[in-house]
Amino acid sequence: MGTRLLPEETCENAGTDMIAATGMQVVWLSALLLTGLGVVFAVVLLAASIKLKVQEDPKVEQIHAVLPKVDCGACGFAGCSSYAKAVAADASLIGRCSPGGAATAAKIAAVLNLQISEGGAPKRPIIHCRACRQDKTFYAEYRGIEGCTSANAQPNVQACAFGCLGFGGCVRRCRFDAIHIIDGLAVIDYDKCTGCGACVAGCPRGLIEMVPFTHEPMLVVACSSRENGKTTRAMCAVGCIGCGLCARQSDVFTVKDNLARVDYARYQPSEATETARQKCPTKVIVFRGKGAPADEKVSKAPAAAGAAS
Amino acid sequence: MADNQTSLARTFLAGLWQENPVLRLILGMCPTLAVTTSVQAALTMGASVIFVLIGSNLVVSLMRNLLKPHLRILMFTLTIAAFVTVADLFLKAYQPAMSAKLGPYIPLIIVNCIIICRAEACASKNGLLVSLADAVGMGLGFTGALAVLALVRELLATGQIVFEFGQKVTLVSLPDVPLFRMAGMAMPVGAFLTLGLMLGLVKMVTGKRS
Amino acid sequence: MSKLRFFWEQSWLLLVSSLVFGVLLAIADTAWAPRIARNEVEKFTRLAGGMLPEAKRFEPLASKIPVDAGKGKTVQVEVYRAVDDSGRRVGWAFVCEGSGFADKIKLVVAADAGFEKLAGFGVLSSNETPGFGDKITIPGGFYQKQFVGAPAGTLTLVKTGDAERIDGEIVAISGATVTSQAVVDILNRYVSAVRAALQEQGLLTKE
Amino acid sequence: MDTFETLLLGFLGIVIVNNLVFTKFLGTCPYLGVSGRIDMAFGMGCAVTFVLALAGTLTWLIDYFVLIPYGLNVLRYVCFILVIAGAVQLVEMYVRKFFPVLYDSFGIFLPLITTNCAILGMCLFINLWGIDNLPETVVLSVGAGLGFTLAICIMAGIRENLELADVPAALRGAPITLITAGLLTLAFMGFAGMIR
Repeated sequence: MGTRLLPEETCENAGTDMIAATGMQVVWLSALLLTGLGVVFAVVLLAASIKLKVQEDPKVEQIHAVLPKVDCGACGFAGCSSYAKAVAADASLIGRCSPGGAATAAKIAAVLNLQISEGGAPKRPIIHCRACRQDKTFYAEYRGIEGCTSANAQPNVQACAFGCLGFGGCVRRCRFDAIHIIDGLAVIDYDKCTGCGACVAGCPRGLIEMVPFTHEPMLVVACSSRENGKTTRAMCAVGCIGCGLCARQSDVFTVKDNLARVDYARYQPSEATETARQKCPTKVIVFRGKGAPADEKVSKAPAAAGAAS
Repeated sequence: MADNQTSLARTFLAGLWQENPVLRLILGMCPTLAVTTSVQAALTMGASVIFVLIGSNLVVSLMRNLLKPHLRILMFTLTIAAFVTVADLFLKAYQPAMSAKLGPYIPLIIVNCIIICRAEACASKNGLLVSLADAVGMGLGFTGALAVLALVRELLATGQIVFEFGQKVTLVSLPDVPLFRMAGMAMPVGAFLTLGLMLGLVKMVTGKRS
Repeated sequence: MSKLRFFWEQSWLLLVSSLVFGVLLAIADTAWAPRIARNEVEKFTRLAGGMLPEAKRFEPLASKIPVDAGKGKTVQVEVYRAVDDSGRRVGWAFVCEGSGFADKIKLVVAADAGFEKLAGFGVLSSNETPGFGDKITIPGGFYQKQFVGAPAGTLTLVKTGDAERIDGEIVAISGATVTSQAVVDILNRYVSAVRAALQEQGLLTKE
Repeated sequence: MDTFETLLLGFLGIVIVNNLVFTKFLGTCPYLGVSGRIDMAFGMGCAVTFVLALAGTLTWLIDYFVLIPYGLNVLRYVCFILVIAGAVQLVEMYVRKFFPVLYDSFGIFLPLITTNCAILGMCLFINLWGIDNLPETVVLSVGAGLGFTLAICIMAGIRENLELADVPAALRGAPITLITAGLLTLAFMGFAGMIR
């Protein structure tokens, strides 16, 4: 809007030749300064990286190598190195790296799994219960808070005081969508499971156990009922009645408080374990893991006439 | 990520929504809050971030095999700083009004978590094409998020969207009613609240269980 | 020699790239420096020109004028003589700066030929509270109009009064007294100091 | 003598009045990420204060004695970030090697600081405000660090109580932190304009 108050040419040529004189000088000087700084830092950092080397636990270093090393703090830890140390100690923190996303989580799991059992088999969760809604007997219909912890606080929500309540406490903790409630029972999808172990703490009844998967699939006693045979039969069609048949077949099984358990340290699939599985009256010994055959169905009628609704 | 066609499209689209830097990865908060008082400022910031992101991703992916561990971070910051200086000079030369308005937030792109994050997570591991797709995707995602936030804040604060190319161009002008004259929206308070609610909205839409 | 070799192998990338970037940036800087300088000057002349319509050219004075800017700092102020086509002096203009409510405020101040009356001020840069403090930036707005023709002596800020009456009293913007006071303080500090210096150098004599 | 008074006013001004996090939006990325627990937040605050003091002084020295006299303003950003990244990496290695205990308490935050906007932001503001003497630079840098620590510790305290609150599902995590930060900014606006 105002007239051109500063005639273009006077300012222009006065300006440019003044700049040009120092133009070459600026280029020369800035190149010198930057390279100088670069040399200083290169020397100092190189010397420092050699002299100040601190040996780090190899496991943490492998995890650190996999992380995006951006130290953005999104995982709640102060930078990737402290997150690596934390994840190495507590595997349930695997999914926390948001910039890295699922790819990084899977890589950490791979590194961790090799490490947890000292290079042995990767650890995977198994659930010590296989009773679906129609296998269980209920004394009343539970209309309380839809959560395992709250349901577990109420007595007699279902006949069996040990079995899976099916309200998804474990589902809520799993970051990899690898565990679902199907027909009132928690079932693990072993293709998605990274073995991070977050679900273990999700189950108020402690039904989930991390087990080294030396073979694929593994034999599991899918029950936690310590009641004697008669009561268990009344409460659940597929419970372990503590008959001890499996223990007699193979020493991999041991029975304590009317409940059979697999000793995973000495677990070795053999003829004996196979016959033990077939002999089990309530088919509670089942295969779990990738490619595990479906559990065998058992007729619904529990032996004793329980007050099943 | 393999270097085939689908992964290019996937990286590009990931940047736009699944891994949108502002809405999903929650990175780059400083410029998002500071610059979104006006849509034009947000778009200028977005454009300069795209320019720097493309430049640095290309250079980083070019030299990814030559990187030595102890100079890694230094090399990234050096490249990004160089591109940011070029962007800053360009803005000062051709858009002085915008450069004055954005002030110190242009050089702050150097420490913007998005750029170093993409340089480290993506560019230093993949080829040129993937890095380019990723840079453009992330840049557009960032600009989009910034533009939406700036739209909301400018409308609520001044009731109109004003673009200045030499003379003022008012795109939208809402009635002078208290709802559209909330001075708070232009202040830091508005920035934090609007962004917080926006992230909440995104989380509700995607139904993400965190 | 092996140490040097090892050093070069390890960090040649950093050295080469810092050299390359240094040169590149410097070239970009020298290429665009004139444009940037012109933008700066253009902004000054557009504001100053607005206040002194008949001024055609602004010539910087030979020497800068030191002004005590408070907090024990003295600032060198570049004063421009506004001259019309015939070379006759029609006014003065200079840039001054001070701290406002939230951050620094940079102003362009213009005065008439004899430096008796102010010709107003323009805001080069400020980020006062939006909606309140930033009302000082509106050219020809309620606040800026009060300075056009105001005496070049000390100004006082009043909460209420007649804004139309042009005198030493400036009515504050409601809700932004701190910013209005900041502008008045900046002007008081710089205007009297510059006028005294100009008088001393005998540049205010009638032409 | 008035330089002490300016230093004191400058210090209080940077810690409370124009606090980096609330008025200038600097350092919001770690502010949201690391303010989960008070001890982590305090450790982060100490590390930021330490590095800010170091970086603020170093960058001011380079700026005042090399960049401005030789007119190399174009290199300002590159030199600043090089110095900051180099200094942080060096300090981290040094602390990790010789003070392992200290390293566990606040050293682990050091790598996080290179990408922290507060550090570079403060160095640029020192240049923008045209601070021309060393004492004021050091005081302002340390003040900025303490301001950051103050902000992040307050936020950490609030977020710890927030864990027990019934936050709607969509707002959990970053959104509720941002909204809390917004309210905190409102509170800190009370100080605005107190010290100029």
